[in-house]
Amino acid sequence: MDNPVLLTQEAWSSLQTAAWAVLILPLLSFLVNGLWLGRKHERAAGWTATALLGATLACALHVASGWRSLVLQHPELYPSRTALAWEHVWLNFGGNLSARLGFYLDPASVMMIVVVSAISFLVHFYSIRYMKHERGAGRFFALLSLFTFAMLGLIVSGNLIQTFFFWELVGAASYLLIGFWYTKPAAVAASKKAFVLTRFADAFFLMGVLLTGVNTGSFDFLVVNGPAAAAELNRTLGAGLFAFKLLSVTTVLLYMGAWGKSAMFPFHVWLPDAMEGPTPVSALIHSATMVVAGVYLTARLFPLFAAAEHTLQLVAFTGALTAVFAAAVACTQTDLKRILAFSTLSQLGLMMLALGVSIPTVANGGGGAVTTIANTAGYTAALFHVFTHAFFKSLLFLSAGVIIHAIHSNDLRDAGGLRKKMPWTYISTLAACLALAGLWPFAGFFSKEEILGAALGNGHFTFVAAGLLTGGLTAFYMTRYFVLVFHGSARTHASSAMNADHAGAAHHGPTEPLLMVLPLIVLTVPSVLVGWLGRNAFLKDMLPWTSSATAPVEHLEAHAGFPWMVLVATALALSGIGTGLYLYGRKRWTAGYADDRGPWLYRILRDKLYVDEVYSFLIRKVGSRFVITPADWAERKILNASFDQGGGVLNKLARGLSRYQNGQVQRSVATALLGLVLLLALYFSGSPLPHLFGSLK
Amino acid sequence: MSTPFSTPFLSAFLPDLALLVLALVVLTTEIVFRKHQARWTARVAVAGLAAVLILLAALPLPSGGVAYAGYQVTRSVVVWKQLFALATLATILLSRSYFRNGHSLRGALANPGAFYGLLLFSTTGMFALVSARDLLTFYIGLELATLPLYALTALQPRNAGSIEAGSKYMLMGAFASALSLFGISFLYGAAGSLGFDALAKVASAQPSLSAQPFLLAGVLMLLGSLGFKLAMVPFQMWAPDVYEGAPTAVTAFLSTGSKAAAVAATTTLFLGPLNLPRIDLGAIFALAAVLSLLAGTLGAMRQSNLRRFIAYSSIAQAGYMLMAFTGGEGSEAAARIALQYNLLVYGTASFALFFVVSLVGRSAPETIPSLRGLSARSPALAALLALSLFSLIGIPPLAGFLGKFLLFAVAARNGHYTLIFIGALAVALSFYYYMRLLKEAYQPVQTAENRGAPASAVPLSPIRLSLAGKCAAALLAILLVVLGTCPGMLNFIASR
Amino acid sequence: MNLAGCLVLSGALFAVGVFGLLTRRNMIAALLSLELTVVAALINFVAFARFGAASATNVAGGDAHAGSIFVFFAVAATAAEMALALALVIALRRRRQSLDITDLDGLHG
Amino acid sequence: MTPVSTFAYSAASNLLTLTWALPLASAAALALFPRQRVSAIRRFALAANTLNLILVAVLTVLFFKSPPVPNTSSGGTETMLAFAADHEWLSVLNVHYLIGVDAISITLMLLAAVILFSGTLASWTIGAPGGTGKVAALASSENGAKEFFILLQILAAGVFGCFISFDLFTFFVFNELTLIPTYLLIALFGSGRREYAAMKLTLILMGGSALIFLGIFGLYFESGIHSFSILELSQVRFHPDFQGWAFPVLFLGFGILGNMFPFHIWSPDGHASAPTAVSMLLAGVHMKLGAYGCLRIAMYLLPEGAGMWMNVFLIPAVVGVVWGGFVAVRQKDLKYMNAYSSVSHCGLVFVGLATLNLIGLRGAVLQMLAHGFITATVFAVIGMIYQRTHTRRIPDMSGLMRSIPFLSVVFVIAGMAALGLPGFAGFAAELNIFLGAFAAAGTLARMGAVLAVLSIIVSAIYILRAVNGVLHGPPKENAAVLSDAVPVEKIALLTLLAAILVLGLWPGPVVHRIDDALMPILNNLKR
Amino acid sequence: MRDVLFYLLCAVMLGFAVIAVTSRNLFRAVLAFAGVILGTVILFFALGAEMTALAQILVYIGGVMIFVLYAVFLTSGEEVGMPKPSVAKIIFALIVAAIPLSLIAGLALRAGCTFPVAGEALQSPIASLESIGLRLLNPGADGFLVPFELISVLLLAAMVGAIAIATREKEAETADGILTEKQEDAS
Repeated sequence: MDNPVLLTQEAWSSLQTAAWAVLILPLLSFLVNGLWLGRKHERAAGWTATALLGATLACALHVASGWRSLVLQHPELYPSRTALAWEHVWLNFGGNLSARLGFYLDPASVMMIVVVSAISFLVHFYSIRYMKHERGAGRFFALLSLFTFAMLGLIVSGNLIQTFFFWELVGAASYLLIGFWYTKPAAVAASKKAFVLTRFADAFFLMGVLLTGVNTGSFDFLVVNGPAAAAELNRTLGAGLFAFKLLSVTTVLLYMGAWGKSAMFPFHVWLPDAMEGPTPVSALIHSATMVVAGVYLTARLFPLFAAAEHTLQLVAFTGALTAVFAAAVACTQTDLKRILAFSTLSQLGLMMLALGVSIPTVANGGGGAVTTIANTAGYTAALFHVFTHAFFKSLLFLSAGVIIHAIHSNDLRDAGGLRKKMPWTYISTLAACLALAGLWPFAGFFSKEEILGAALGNGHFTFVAAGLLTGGLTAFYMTRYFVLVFHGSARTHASSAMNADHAGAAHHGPTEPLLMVLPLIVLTVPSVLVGWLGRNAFLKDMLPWTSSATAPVEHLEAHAGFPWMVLVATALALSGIGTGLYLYGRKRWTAGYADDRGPWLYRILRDKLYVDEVYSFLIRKVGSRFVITPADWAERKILNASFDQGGGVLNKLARGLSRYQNGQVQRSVATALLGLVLLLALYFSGSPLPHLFGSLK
Repeated sequence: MSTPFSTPFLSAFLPDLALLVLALVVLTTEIVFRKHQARWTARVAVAGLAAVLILLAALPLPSGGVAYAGYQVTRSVVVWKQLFALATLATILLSRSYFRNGHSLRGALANPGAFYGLLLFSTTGMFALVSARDLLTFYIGLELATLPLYALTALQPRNAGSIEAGSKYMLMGAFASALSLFGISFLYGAAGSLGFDALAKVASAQPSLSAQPFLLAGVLMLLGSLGFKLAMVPFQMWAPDVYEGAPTAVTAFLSTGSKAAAVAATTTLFLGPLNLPRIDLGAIFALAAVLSLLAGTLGAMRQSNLRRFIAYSSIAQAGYMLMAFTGGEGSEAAARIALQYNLLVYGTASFALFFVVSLVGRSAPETIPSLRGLSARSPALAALLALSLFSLIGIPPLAGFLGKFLLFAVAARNGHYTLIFIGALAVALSFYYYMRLLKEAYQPVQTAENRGAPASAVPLSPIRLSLAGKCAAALLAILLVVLGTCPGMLNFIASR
Repeated sequence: MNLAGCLVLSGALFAVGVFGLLTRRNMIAALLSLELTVVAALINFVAFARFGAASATNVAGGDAHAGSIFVFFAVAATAAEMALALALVIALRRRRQSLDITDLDGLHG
Repeated sequence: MTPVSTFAYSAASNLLTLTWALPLASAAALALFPRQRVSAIRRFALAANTLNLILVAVLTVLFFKSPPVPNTSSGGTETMLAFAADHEWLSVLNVHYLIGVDAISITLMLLAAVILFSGTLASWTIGAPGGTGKVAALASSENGAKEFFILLQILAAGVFGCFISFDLFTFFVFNELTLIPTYLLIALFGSGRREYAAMKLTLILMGGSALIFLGIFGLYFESGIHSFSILELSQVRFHPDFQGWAFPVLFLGFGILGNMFPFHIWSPDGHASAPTAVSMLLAGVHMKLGAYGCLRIAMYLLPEGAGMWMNVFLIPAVVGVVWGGFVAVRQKDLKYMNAYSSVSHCGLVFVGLATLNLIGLRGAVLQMLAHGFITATVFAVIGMIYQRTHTRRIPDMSGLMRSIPFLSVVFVIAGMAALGLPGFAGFAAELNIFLGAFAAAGTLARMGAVLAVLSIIVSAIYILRAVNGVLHGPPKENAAVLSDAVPVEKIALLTLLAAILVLGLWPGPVVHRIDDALMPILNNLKR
Repeated sequence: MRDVLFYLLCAVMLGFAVIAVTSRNLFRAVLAFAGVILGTVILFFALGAEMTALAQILVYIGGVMIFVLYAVFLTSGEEVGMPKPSVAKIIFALIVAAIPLSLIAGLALRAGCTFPVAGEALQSPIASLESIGLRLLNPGADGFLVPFELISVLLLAAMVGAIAIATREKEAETADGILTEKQEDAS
């Protein structure tokens, strides 16, 4: 596969400067706010940050349009639709193994740059009003811009090292942002939990990166995804019981990174707790950008994963499991932001599922060495869903922000009857809920159908069922969320004051401040239209660069069962909405209604299947008792003590010698004589002692 | 044969004769100077010794050295003699103040004439010992070097310890000299005659030591008697008691002069005629060195009496010096250089230590706790103490390190790597017990208010240094640093 | 009457001397046993002079006279030592009234 | 006399001698100051160290501008020295005052100079009347400052001397020169069980130097050319049996100084009891001397021995990395936490050395530099926090971010750097070491690499535990009274952070020069 | 015949030695020791070293014995009933003494016989007066002039030492050494 073509023609210089700007501007905003504005005049910090992010969005759009006109329109020049804006060698490891910093353009990265900068701009804008009375708002904007810089850096990276470089920075930025209200112990604990858990996954990811680099001789995606690299890795290591295929181990290790960052099933525990951070943070990080990084990485390494037999199946399985589990749990949550967090988890599961189903199962059935050629249906569907989901999920989070701002509490049980007080939020949240539920005209419908189509097309019926079930459940909990927030009578819950989002930020302004609503309205438009408009563009262009190696995409609709499946999905969605309306609208169930009455399954789901408790047990009982304590004890009692014991022995010997020296002359003479005889005896007895000090010549 | 009064006779004998005459003159000063007897005797002695030193340095000596009637003086022998003269000079300077009443808790020293006379007699003995060419002169020299020390140890009548130490030292010494007599008789038996060259001939003629029982018996017994004087391990039991009992000046002389004489004797004998390729004495010396290091370290670790501490540290230093004898074939020159340099360095460090001990010992019992707060009482003295201790340990910038490095180099030449490692470990352990002194010196005096304990027993009177004391301290400090860094002195000794 | 006999005799005397030194509690008696060991050595010298050096078998040029001359000097040296020792004994007597060696353990540890 | 590299005797070599002569001269000058004038003493010491920093910086720039060109005549196995000079010192033992610098030593000297400069700044309140609370009685009395700075300068002179000397004897002399000041500084000016810690530290280090002593003698006598010069000895092919026992002896000797696993027991107590500046110099620079010695003397002169033993030494290195981390998690005292984290990071250096390939060795050198800067910053911050809150126990403090924001931000940044966050020096070094470890052949090396990589998780745990425990959480009632960093302290911290960032973001030029310096060692290892 | 006499002489000497070492009465011990010395004198005559024998008598009997007796009487009092050492000490001393004896005996028997049995004719008189006299003062290479001088110094040193130790301390502190100190401090 050819190396990415460096844009060298003069025509591209404007694109290159824009490419530089996309990265430099957020960094500039971080530096300006962090060092100078942050402390002195906080209001200015908000506006400058938003202005700079606006500029970043403009540059991103310029880059996108430039890329479209120069690269997309000229397939002959750029067959794989990829190009490299600029590149700088950071560290050379010998041979062509080197760590490089580059701005890499391909359909996926262009789409993501636009999405991330757009949402980041809106969130910055939104935060000006939201963080108006907060202490340290300057620091907030600095960290938000730092996060955006890191995320953009991650997206545009052309090799694994740069990805890992910004991967860690993203993790650190999210740690700082989650723990923004550092005086709240819950926030501090949540931030530490998020960082340590992602760090745990990143360690395995780093191992994967290093193994790839060492065995394939390069870190670049193009080389790594090429057939040569896959062949290189395709050897078994270790013998007998421990024999393992290097390729599958490397790919699983690489997937571990995505697993932790996108909070797939076992590693999802940090995301719900991350809601302790301010809402704009959740809107940006835990809906549209960071959590999607995992999906983006898997997409980047799609051809490599496809080459390994079982990795994609693992991806699909974890995706499906998370999707269903998260959707189910979301139905039982009472915290506003936790519902949305679990909903994000569920949607991420769907995206991973889409990526995972790209290998047609029928081909396996054929027996014999079948070259399972992955088709790119799943790849396109996943990225399409990323695109649409970013908009309506951030919209939901921002609207939740407005709601929390109004009722001063995160708890669903305090919300109610807000329909009249905040009409704009009502409309935008309604649009987002419908989009999320996946009803026809809204964005969610098209991207979800693509995913299910890809699964159906490649014969993964179990995953199709999981997708449908998730769709239904999503519709149900979104309706529950919507009805309980906007309809019914206003309710106050006893414990609401305690965990209010703004600790002590009792301000009374308008329930629906204009500055916060504007982004909502802006976001409503794409959540409605983007699905319908973007569908064709995505199907045509959004292909992995090695598209020639994978089967051509036959249009999904052509598949026999497709129309039926669409009907079933829409029916399920409608039934979900119906039951939601019935239970919470008509029968007036309150949010916590089913807590004590509901079946045991409801209670288990409400406690998130006790995964948190399992982790804490593992860490406290197993980790500390069997690892940390013995290590600490051994350090003190064995290693350090060894020095003191040595001293003790010497002291005892010294005391013995001084007792022997009792001053008697006769004892001295006797010792002298016996000593002389002993020297003679030792010398002649050939005992090792004298020769021990003899020469080693 | 050269006529008695030709130049070789002069250059060979003159310094020794001068020393002898000086000893006699010192004895008679008591009669001449009725008043201020102590001071004048000391002055005469110092002047005399200076003359001897000048003679040693100035006398022309043919490179091959001069041989005369059982007396052989080569250039390296002259260096030995210079070392002895320096040690005696320093002892005399140190002992001057002890003749005044109230200068030490142990009571004043009696008749100075006898004291200095005996000291000089002992030095004459050392001179003879080093330039001996046959066993008889060697034996007489050894006796003359040791006998006066018994008397010197017992010279403080009012201090009970002195008599006890003297008699113990005498008993052990007599036994050792009997042992050396026995040894020499066997060597005479084996070699047929007393001359060193005959000894060397017979030693190298026979295939291996075990084939010559007499030679082996003689060698071992002589090693025993020299070991006693060196305070080597099996024979070191006397040292702590005698160092504690004897007057401070005598202890100083014991730990420097007498030890130097012992090392010189062992060198003339075991690196001279008896340095035989097949007599693998290296293993015995190595074993003795290790045991001495062990005994010295263990002894000094828990010692609170300053004098006994110095005794054990000198046993350990003897251990280091024994390493030079494990060099085996062809290492005589290197061993001599290493030993002479180390003795010079060890002597300087010891006298610096004794200088401090004597000043501290005026008002307080000579124990380690009495060093407390020395840095407060007189920073210069504390600095000198620190320098001398670091040199005794063997930490680089100071002279001790270079001395020990040379000794270890000789052992390494013959491949005794385990021995070097144990030696280096002993250096590490020595850091521990030497630092106990420094810790006391730099311990901030716990005045009542900040520790709550009663004010420390030792009265905190600042120590005033007389002018002579100041320049002596300065000289010692500079010497310790210069000897460590500048190669001048080492090249001088090596060129001899 | 051969070398072996003399050597054994001197060895025996040496052993008795050492035994005396180790068991005698009186200072003078101890000095006496010390003298015994010296006498043993002297016998050795003369024996070697007579049998060793004088005979031809030994390495050429054995020096018989050296042995007896050595005895001269050794006897003188021992006498000197004894003089000093006895002076110490007298001083000890004056100081401590008892000449018991085993009491001399004031300095120890 | 030395057939090896020709020495361009230039004036620069005098500058090189000045690097250790200057601190010694300033120590002597300080001795003349009267005790009471504490501020004058401090300023003089700062001036001397700043001058030293400038001097070393100039030398570094000179070096980077015109590095010594490697001469490939003898298979490129001899180290080319810049600013070299060779004067005979002790003719009896053929000891030469042979000095010179290559990329590794000049960068480590820069590290030492920066840490010395910021260390002097960080100990600005030492000796000031009523300065640092429970600090040793002697230090708080106004005459403490003089002895403190004199000893600090001597320690610095010893360290600089070590880095420039290429003669084993001179190297050993300078190495031992640092022993006395370290002991006295900790015993007189430390806190907590300072005498015990100082004695334990010195005894174990002297045990280590006993091994080095043995190795040096082995090299001197077994080489046949009776020379101490590293350049000449590097051309000698020692007998494999000799290398069989000499290499582990030398490597262990330097390992003990370099904080290798089983022998690290001196460093936690030593650092916890040492005053700030001393623990900065001790952890930041003195420990690097050990690893530098392993690389320059043990591996360069005894390559076959390295081949035989390196797999064996990989085990304590890796165990050290993991062990340091686990024990650090449980530590309550900040300084102990950082000391054990140093054990872990120094273990990484030895993992890098154990890989025996270019990337691994380069990673080890980078890690020496990175860890040097990072641990110095962390100790500085801990010292400053201690001066304010008079406690180093994590449970006793919380919510300091609000009262001392500057220090807290620096602490967070330093923590992140220690964590190995990309963008800081730690990441560049660890990346190289892990890559080298994975590239090294053999399952043992690979298993070691896996454990080493997993250590970044443990390091995250204990660092966050400390950072969150101290800075975040509800502020305690006495927090309001604390005063934030004074300008003097700010300069110290900012210089260190600047160094960490520069090394993290632009490692290119430094790495390029270090590779040239490593080439001779690698060619020797490959022979 | 000579051998029988020799063995008899040895037995006598050893007997006297044992008495000297074990008798409870110091006076009897000293006399026993004199017996041993006489034994050696006879042995020396047997071995042909007349001069040495004479020297032995002169110095030992004449000098040392008298000196010892003098000391014994001077320190009159408890010399009669000297305390008997404990049994354990005796056994320990026996062992310590036995070891060198066995070594030397073994050595003597093994190496001794290589030397010829004493023939009647002596190749050269080993201690004739004239030869010793010549050797003592001959300044040449094999002469012993230097030791001769040194031994006199040794005796002198011993004398000075003995006097220094044994002079009785005048109670009135009039020994000039001390008196002059006071004036000295005063000045």
